[in-house]
Amino acid sequence: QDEGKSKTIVFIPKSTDVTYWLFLRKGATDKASELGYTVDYQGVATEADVAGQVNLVNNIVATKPAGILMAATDAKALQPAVENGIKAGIPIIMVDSGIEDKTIPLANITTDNFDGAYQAGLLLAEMIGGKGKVANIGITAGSQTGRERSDGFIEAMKKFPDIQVLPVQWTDAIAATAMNIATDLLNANPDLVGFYSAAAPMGVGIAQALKAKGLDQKVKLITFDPSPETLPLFEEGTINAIIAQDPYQMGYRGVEMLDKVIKGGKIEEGERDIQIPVAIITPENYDTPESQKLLQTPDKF
Amino acid sequence: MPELLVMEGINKAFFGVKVLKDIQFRLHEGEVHVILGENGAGKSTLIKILSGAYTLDSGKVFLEGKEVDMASYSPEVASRLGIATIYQNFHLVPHLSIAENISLSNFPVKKGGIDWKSVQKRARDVLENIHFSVDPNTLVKKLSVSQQQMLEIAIALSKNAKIIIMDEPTAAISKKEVETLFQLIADIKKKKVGIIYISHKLEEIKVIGDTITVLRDGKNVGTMGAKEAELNEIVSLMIGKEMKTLEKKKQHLSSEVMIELKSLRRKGIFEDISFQIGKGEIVGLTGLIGAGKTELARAIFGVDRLDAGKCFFQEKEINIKNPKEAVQHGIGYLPEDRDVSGLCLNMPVKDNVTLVYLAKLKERLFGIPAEKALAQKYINQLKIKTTGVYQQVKYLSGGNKQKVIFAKWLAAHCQFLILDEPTIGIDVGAREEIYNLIFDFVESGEKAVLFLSSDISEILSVSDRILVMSQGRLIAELDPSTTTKQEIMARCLNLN
Amino acid sequence: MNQNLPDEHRKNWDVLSVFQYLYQQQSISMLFILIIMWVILSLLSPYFFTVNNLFEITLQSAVIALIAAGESFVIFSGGIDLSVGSVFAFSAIVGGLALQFSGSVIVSLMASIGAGLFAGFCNGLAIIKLKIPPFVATLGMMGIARGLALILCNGVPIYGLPREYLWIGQGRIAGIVPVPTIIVIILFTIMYFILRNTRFGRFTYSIGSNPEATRLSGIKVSSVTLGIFMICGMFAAIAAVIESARLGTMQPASGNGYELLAIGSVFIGGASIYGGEGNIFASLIGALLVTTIRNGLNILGVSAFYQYVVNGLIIIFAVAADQIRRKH
Amino acid sequence: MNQNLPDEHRKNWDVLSVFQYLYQQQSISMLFILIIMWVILSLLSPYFFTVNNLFEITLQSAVIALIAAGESFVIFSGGIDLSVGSVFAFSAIVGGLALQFSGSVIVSLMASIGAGLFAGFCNGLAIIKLKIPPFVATLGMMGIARGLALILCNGVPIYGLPREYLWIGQGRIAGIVPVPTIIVIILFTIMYFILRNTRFGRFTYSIGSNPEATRLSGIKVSSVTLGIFMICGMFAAIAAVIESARLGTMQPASGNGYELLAIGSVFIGGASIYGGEGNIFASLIGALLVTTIRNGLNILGVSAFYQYVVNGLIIIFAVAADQIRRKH
Ligand SMILES: Nc1ncnc2c1ncn2[C@@H]1O[C@H](COP(=O)(O)OP(=O)(O)OP(=O)(O)O)[C@@H](O)[C@H]1O
Ligand SMILES: Nc1ncnc2c1ncn2[C@@H]1O[C@H](COP(=O)(O)OP(=O)(O)OP(=O)(O)O)[C@@H](O)[C@H]1O
Ligand SMILES: [Mg+2]
Ligand SMILES: [Mg+2]
Repeated sequence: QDEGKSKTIVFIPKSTDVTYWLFLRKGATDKASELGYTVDYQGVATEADVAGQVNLVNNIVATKPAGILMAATDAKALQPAVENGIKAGIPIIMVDSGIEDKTIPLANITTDNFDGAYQAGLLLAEMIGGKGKVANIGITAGSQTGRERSDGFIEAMKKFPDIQVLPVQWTDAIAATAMNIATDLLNANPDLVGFYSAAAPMGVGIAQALKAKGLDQKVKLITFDPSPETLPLFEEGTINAIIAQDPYQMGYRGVEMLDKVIKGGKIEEGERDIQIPVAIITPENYDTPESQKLLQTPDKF
Repeated sequence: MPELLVMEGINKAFFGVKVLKDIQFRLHEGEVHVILGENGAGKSTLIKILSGAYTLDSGKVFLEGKEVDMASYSPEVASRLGIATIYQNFHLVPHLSIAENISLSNFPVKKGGIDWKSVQKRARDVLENIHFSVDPNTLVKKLSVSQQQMLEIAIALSKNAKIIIMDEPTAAISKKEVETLFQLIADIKKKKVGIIYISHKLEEIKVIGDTITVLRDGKNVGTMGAKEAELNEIVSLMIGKEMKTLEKKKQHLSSEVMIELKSLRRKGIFEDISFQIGKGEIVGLTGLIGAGKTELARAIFGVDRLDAGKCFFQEKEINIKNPKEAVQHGIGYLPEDRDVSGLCLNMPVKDNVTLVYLAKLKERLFGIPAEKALAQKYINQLKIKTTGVYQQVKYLSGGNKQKVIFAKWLAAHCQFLILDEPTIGIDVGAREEIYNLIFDFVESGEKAVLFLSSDISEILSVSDRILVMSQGRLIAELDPSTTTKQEIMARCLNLN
Repeated sequence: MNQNLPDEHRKNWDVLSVFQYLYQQQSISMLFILIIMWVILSLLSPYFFTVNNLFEITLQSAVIALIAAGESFVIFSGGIDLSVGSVFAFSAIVGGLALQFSGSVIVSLMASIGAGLFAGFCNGLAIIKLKIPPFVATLGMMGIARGLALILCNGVPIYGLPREYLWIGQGRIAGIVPVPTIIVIILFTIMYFILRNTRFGRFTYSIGSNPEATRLSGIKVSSVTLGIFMICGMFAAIAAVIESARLGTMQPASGNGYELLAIGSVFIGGASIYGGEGNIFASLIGALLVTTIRNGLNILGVSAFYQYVVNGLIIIFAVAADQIRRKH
Repeated sequence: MNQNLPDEHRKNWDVLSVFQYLYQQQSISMLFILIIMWVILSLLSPYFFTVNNLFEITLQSAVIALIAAGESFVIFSGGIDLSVGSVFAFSAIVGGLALQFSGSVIVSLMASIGAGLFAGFCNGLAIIKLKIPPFVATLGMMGIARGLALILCNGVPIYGLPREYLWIGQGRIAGIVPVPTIIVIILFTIMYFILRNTRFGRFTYSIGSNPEATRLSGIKVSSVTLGIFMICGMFAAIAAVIESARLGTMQPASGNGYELLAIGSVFIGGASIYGGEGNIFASLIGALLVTTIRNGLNILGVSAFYQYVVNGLIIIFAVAADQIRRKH
């Protein structure tokens, strides 16, 4: 009876324009090939395309895949689509970002963007000695990740009355835009001492802006998400810390759990909601195997 | 006769250049008031002020004694006041049908939308009125220039206007249609309608004109009764000097053949066309609207595909697939619809004049000074009225635009020119000059011209040989020294 | 060709001429291509040709189709409106705020549509009064409306729509036909009628074909232009209502890139960039085509990166196929 | 009027006619507006009018300016190219892979430019052979090139560029003038010359003005069109090289939305959507204007949401001011 059943697991990232999701996909494909599944990678072009993701989920559900692993672009807007999928008998597990009602999907393996940003804020404050001007470079205006990663940072900064946070600037996760904005902010605020970047492409852009102005060793820069091209910048000290989630792990464990359900098993209550904490990579812990595992690009995606 | 219209002290300038200077103009009920003047004299500008297309700089306009508020004047107001206009370069909407163009400014509506039945009926009536037989559902963009001219006339006549402005209404139509138009003008005069009539065909003026006003360089240089006026006098008023009459130069007809066409055919358009043109020869080709002259020319030039036939050029068989090949062989084609296929309207006069020249140029680079000198030469030679080589063509008067296309092909050094209605809208003086240029062109005996025209007197005075086309076939070959206008006309109508 | 014109052949309804007439209709030819695509997709996947999925396609295309309807007016009149995506977000947010303040769905709908009309009005005004080319005017509005959307809601999506509002996007008539599909059918029929049978509609084409001739015919080109851009803004707003109702939220970042999809749909439907021609149903089919490609590629499991490529290729070849028909 | 033209008044170089000539030049008039904007910004912020910041503006505008240079050819010829943003990413990635394989900067540059030319060639081919309107053909290519960029590098940015490559984007001549600024100046001068003094340039304008008249003048419109789109692709590639060198990485997601910025620059510079006119330096000034607004708003510390609005308003009013000049 298993013969006719699909062996395809579909992984739906928030968008296809950010490298981050490829780590997740890699985790998923690695586990899937162990277990004899194939992973389809399907996503919308940008995170702001919430409606596009809803359509996509509906379309995928119609093809009755063995299971779906997905990251929701919007916690509320995606809920009906996920609910429909579950009703149609498709096992769905949320990774990275879930939906409002955590009981609908079979499991949630997520990270807390807000908390990651909060941690980044605390660290940056510490690096600059609790005072001075810092810039907040965000992803996309109005997107959920964009909001959480910016709000968490601002929340942390509220604890430091001597720190002035410049208004958030959005970049649509384009490195060049971030570079231009960072340069302009540095020109207009010679007293700027720190940058927070909410995603890897902006980290690269800001780092280049700092290098071009010769400020790379003076101004502190913390970026969310590792990406291969950020590592050299980290090693040379332009990027001072990287907030790393563990996307590989999320993908890996997601498929593991899906397999369990597909094979008729059940997910234990305690396993339903897994929060994978963010890791903060600094020069001190950079060389540890744990950090390297989070940072290194898999040889082959 | 009571005065319908008085225009007083009209001034108009474009980009600081005065085009109309203190013009006085009057029109009476039932009068055909002809405006004459050289190309660029300001005729069209004057009537466009009256039609609302342009706003005037200063001056007053009275309609039936009442002053018109020119500050809020527009084409809409003009048509409400009963002024209808036939524009020189037409104002038709290409993507709409003939019927819709006719009803555009006042669509009949019934509950729920446009009443298409009355649109159709009105169109049929209006077309019937001027004996123009064409399917009212045809899109205007499919019409030839002459058909568009007929439609433009039909629309203006359909408006029950008090004043009808006609800016060169007969420029593109043949004698048969002209006669219909004159008949209609005679009819509407009786209804006390006033007509402003602009034309470069002086022989028409005696036939229908009542009063003549001559413009020169934007000034009114004289108003007189049409019946008493002497043609010579009018012409010298227009151009400011005496005009020499045309003397046809002796040509060196050579025995060599320039081009020979054998059994050309384009399905449904023309059939079995064979003739040859010798070096040094000017062959005239005439026929009624839709006879197929333009289509034939386009096919020879490689614009449209031929279905059958052979073409020998300078003794060698050639098979022209596109205009580029034709131009490379030394063939030129001056199209009849100047705005659509002749000119790059938003480019300067210079660039238009040198376009074909550049196309034939072997070098990739060119120097602006040489190019400018070339353009300037033709501007002078053809007396193109422009503020300079860099003026955009769209700002030229109708006749001057035509001269620019002519200059373009003269500048290109072709061996064989096909001229399709080259004198549309060109003033008397300039017309003689253009004929002279054509004679000069063939004078050496090395070049030849195929001259397409529906103006029979022109055909008679220019051609060495006359071909007549009717319904896509060549039906006669006539010798201009022995034939008459009447005979040509009869041949065109295919009466023999 | 001649698509925007009333039936020329009404008298002789013999089979051949009916077929010929259909063949000449832009919308029918694209429909053929659409159907061929459906057949191919059905052969490739058993999940494609199900009642459910076909309705899903109409549902998914509804938003772009509605924006394309408004954009059609603009394009037929020779203009372009790049601001629709932002106006979409702006009117969604305005409607959302109105809902929060008044609690009334009707007020919210009116506020959304009012916002769309207003944005269109401003576009039109910039074009006719400041004499700015439509491309630039609406490029400016693209920024302005997006900014206003974000400012109004402070970048935070609006949630908590009442059941009646959701019905607009999620309801099904007779339990099967989605409400947005019905809305699309009704509005397109009305707009088709307006384009064909009203002065406003004929002037829209006429302005696109030759604005100067239209003006000289005594038609107030500027008022018509204003109306056209207002219609375009209104349709962006209607589309925004439907998407908000489908998602259950109003998103200030939504609609980004919809302008390209909508304009693309109109051009894929065969309208000319120079204006004067085009059939609004062809724009609908353009939108369906774009959606079908997406849906089909999803269902076939084509992976994300390859989808971009295949999507682009299909658009090109669908339009190329249509060009071949036009040659005849 | 008459902006794309060389000096009419070369003989009488009196002050008045020089002034009049300058006044008539599209590029000069937008330059005025740009300078006024600079003056205002200098008054508002002490950080604006510094040598450093002015060079920063030229540096930031370089990428968009170069794309706009290629886009200018297309728009002057009456077309449009929506694919430049994707072709940008595609040629960056191709260059990056070439660099990885060969280790040679020269090979990488040639590969990038080759990729741009190839994409432009495909655009041109679809337009002249399949007779697809430029909007649709390049919309298709927009998807195809983006997909290829992602597929080629598997979605992973390429990094680790050698020092010589970085110099193209980060180097400074005499320690102060950025290399990209120099590249922009040189290439724009060459392109200006080509548009003015070569047959190819002249035909570009004449096709834009009236393709039918151009064809009937014996010009192979299709070959010229092909060349135009290849130039456009090439410039997208050059821009991509510069951005890659500035960032030290090639990003497959880059260039998204650049098409609108570049096309916007050309239209803000005053080109007509109907083609046939336009000055390539005006496009450069358009790009500078767009960048200046961004830079100025950043320096003034205007918050993000308001930037969208102010940005849109300034574009509209800058172009409106230019229209007033044109009326005379
Ligand atoms: N829109 C315009 N902008 C600038 N100049 C114009 C414009 N319209 C006409 N002119 C100029 O005004 C002058 C008069 O032109 P007009 O069209 O009135 O001449 P016309 O007497 O009708 O000539 P033709 O017999 O050639 O039609 C010409 O020099 C022309 O270049
Ligand atoms: N036999 C025909 N059948 C159908 N259409 C025809 C036929 N002959 C001519 N036409 C159409 O009539 C129009 C006029 O043809 P063409 O331009 O060749 O005529 P012409 O002799 O140059 O006359 P004119 O230019 O004065 O109208 C064209 O649009 C052509 O398509
Ligand atoms: Mg005139
Ligand atoms: Mg003809």
